[in-house]
Amino acid sequence: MAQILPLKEAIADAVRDGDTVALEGFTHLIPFAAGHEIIRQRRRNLTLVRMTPDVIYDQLIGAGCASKLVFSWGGNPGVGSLHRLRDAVEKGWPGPLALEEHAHAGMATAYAAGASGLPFGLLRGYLGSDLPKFNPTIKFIECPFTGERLAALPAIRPDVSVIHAQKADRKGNVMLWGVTGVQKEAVLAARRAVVTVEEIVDRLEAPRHAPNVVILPNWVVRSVAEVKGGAFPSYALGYYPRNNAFYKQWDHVARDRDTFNAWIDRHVRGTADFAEFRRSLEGTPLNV
Amino acid sequence: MAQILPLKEAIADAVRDGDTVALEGFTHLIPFAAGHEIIRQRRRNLTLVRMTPDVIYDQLIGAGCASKLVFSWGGNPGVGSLHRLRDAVEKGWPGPLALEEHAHAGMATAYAAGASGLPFGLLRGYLGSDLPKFNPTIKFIECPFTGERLAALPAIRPDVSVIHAQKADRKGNVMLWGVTGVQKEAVLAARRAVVTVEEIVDRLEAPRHAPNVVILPNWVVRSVAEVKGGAFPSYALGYYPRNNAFYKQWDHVARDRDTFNAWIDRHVRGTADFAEFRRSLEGTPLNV
Amino acid sequence: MSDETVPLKPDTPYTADEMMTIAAARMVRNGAALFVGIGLPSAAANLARLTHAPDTVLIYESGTIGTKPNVLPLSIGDGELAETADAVVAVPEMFAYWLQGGRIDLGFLGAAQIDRFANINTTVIGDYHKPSTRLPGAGGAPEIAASCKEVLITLRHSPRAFVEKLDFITSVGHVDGGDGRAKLRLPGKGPTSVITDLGILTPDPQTKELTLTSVHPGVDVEQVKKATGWPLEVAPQVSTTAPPTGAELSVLRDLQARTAKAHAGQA
Amino acid sequence: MSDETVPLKPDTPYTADEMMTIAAARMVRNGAALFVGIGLPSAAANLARLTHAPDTVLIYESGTIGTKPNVLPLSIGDGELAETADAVVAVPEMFAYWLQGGRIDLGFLGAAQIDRFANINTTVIGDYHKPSTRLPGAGGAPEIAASCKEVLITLRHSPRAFVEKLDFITSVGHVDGGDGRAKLRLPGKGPTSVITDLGILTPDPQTKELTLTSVHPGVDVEQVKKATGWPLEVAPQVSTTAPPTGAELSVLRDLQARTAKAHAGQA
Repeated sequence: MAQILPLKEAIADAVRDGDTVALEGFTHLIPFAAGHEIIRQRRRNLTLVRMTPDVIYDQLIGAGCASKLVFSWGGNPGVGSLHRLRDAVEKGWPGPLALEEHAHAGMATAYAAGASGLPFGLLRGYLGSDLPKFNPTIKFIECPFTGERLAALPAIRPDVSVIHAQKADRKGNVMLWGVTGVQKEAVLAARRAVVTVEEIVDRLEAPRHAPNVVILPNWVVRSVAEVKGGAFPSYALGYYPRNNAFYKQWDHVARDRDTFNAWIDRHVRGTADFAEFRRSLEGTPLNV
Repeated sequence: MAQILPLKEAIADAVRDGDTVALEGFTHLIPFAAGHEIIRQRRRNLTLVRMTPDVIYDQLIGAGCASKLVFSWGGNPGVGSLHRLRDAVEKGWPGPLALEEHAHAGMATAYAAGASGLPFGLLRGYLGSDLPKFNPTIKFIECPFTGERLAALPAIRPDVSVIHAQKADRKGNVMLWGVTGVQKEAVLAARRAVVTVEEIVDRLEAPRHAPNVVILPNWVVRSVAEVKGGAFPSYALGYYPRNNAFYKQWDHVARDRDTFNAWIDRHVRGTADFAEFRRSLEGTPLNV
Repeated sequence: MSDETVPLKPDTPYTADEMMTIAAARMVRNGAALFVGIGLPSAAANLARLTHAPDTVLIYESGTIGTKPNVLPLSIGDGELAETADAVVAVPEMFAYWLQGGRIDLGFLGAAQIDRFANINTTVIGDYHKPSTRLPGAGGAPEIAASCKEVLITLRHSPRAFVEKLDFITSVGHVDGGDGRAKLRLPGKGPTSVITDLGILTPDPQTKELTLTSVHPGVDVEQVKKATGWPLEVAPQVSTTAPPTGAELSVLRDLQARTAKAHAGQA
Repeated sequence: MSDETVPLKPDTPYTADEMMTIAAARMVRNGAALFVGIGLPSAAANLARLTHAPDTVLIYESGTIGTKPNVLPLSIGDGELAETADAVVAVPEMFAYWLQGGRIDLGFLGAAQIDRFANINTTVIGDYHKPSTRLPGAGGAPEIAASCKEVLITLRHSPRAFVEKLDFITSVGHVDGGDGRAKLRLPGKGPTSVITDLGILTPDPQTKELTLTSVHPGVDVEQVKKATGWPLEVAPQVSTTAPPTGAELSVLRDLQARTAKAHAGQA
């Protein structure tokens, strides 16, 4: 049964050094606040899992939290490279970063297998691609009916999955809508699930015309933390838009190791929580 | 792109003798009107597919439309047996009925595999059950990672799937909500999909608090027919409740071959359409 | 003194079915996630929710999660289940993410036949190809029996139901006993109680053979043995099931009265 | 005379990127279901929808089906995609039921490198373990390339992009040519056009080798050969791409102006 906790406690309770952690989100509802809290708590040696590692993963990697990345597309969407991710892969800074690389279809299938209690997931995929040569977790099996070659991937079962959602009620039932990516699967596949939300309300109700409403009952969630704006600079449909300027400006911050270090020290490690982080941005190019 | 057609034309266009036909629905939104039209058009030798064949399948089987049934639970829910189904299986009346028998989890997986373009579906299932002894389509494979035995089922790919939904718009986009069973998978797995709806509206909008809204875009549907009350005696959430009395009374109609024949002749074969069928029930024990 | 603890007056009549349903309901731990079949299991699960286990999460295979029906559903997908649910999901998701995903605490099954290792038959009586009675079939049962952390079975006691050998194994309980489940690598621990109209059977911790551990008030051990189609193991100490409390009985009867009224016509 | 057919005045300047986007957009059949990547493919697909192919169904891998954005999304999951979609589904469903399900007519891909059989690299430049440039990776591309009925590829022409040998095969086009796709039992027919800023390449019907079939106005064949890192096959008859019409150019420019304005800050 989900506990309602302050974010600091929720992360301290759920995320341990060496864990496999998925902070999921597909452009929408990226759990930035939770990612910052992991940086603040100086977790180390994490295996980070995500289909689309973006700026928050760039920050986690640059801040030295991760030793491995499981992913299928790593970039700053619409802007370009993730410089901290590239620096870790290309130069081993701040430490080496092992890669387990997939295609989206494979990772989505592996998450769904994890959520389904299956040891592996099955897809028509990777045929002819070099990815299986560099990722030994991708195997091929033969269909027992048609003889076709199909890809088989071990289920993804994170120690911890973290997502951001629009709402929870006071019992910890969670509601999200819009682009929900693999968040449901990530939560159901994980041993421990932490959810940050825009608001905790008396009664869960979706706004009129909200597309693709997903509900996660409280008994599949370990903790819920209310963090208003906790997906900034990504967006929360119905709450605030994506701050595209931040994503573009991030390119400048992340290009240089010293600039990045100074930014993380000042704005993340040097702030007590996400609200203070937001205030610390005032007057900087990355402000709202 | 879906055509909006009268039901009679939609069925004539899509359903042919010898086809594999799934009229899906899990208690809710059972496509009774479409099933009646198949009886009226005297289709023969159908392989009927459904997780939960109920009264409409009892009618189709008793009326001699089917030579095979693929299913996982066949009964009159909360009432008892389907007498026409039992008579066909136990006594071969009105003709022999071959059975391909599954468990729900297996059929749901096989439909999902069909919708997914996979040749087979994978589940932890059937272990220790006698079902695989009597259904040779159920095989077991070994997980390439853990060595566990998992069940493998060939994908279900009906020639035609028929569902009933609450609404469509004038372009043939379909909306349903509430208990939606495997309807989405049945439609996406089928070569041809026919949808009957309570109403055709200018703009698809779900009612406030409608749970589990599913949208099927018009380009995955072959035809849409407006049939008000077309799920009677089952229910359409937001439109009318389940007519439990009909289900209970059906037990009496279906017990006896002659009573059944007379009922089908009078109320289904003897009526031009579903509206006339409904009027023909007036004053009978199976009336609304 | 709360209503819960008011003992039934000794002369209050109750039926064997009521005793069975109440005994089954008592086995539900508050807060557990229950996968519920229609009929007796549904009545017991809802009775538990309406008495000592208000935070029980009722899940029906139609895809309704956390449903709180005011009347018992006649079918597994009744509108009231959807309207009172915390969430409604598609059936493939229900079986894959929720049941097979291993997150259901307790599965609640009925049966037409059961054997000494709590394997059950809901498929056919007689030969599969020439059955004397064609039953509805498996439904969700094989995977409920396999994947729920624990399983309860309720059915009426008779030699025709409690048989030496099943005509068809639809869903496995403890297979052939002992470590039969472990050998099949089944995830859940299988049936932990069989609750009948005569008493309660529990698998022996080692052999997994069903053993009579409790008889309902007014039932004697011989009667249960006679209603069982194999030589029934009996625990050294057979307890007597506590009779229904006034509260249990009145909540159950109210529920069934509401249900009967609702199902008389449209519901 | 409708706007559509107004020819561009001969002296109206347009960029090579505009020509590429417009040439790509023209390949979209009205009513087709398109699986669209971010960047050039998204611009071309939306231009098609806003000009000759209004009933085109745009699908982004974020799960948005039938989306009608007013500005180009910066990311593949922008809010506007969700708000203007006919339906939004989860990402596993998108890949399983919609893409792998074989119901997408046309996949629209970009690439960092391409070879003569239209195989593409979006993973690394250089050695995988010691890359000179780490690119974003596969994303949805391998299965878009495999499963869409047909695939279009757009990228800028240069010897660094059009290479003799890919540093990494991320997604296969025509594999090693000929019946390479059939041998792998890939469902779709693979890339049918590669649209660049210089012209259009089409796989030879037999060998599947990319062949220059059209050059954009003002571009000559030699220029395209020089920008290609292998000895480029040239069709016996190389046509010249029709220049942008006034309507195409103004719709594209309006779209990009709206987009630039929207993305300047929050959007």
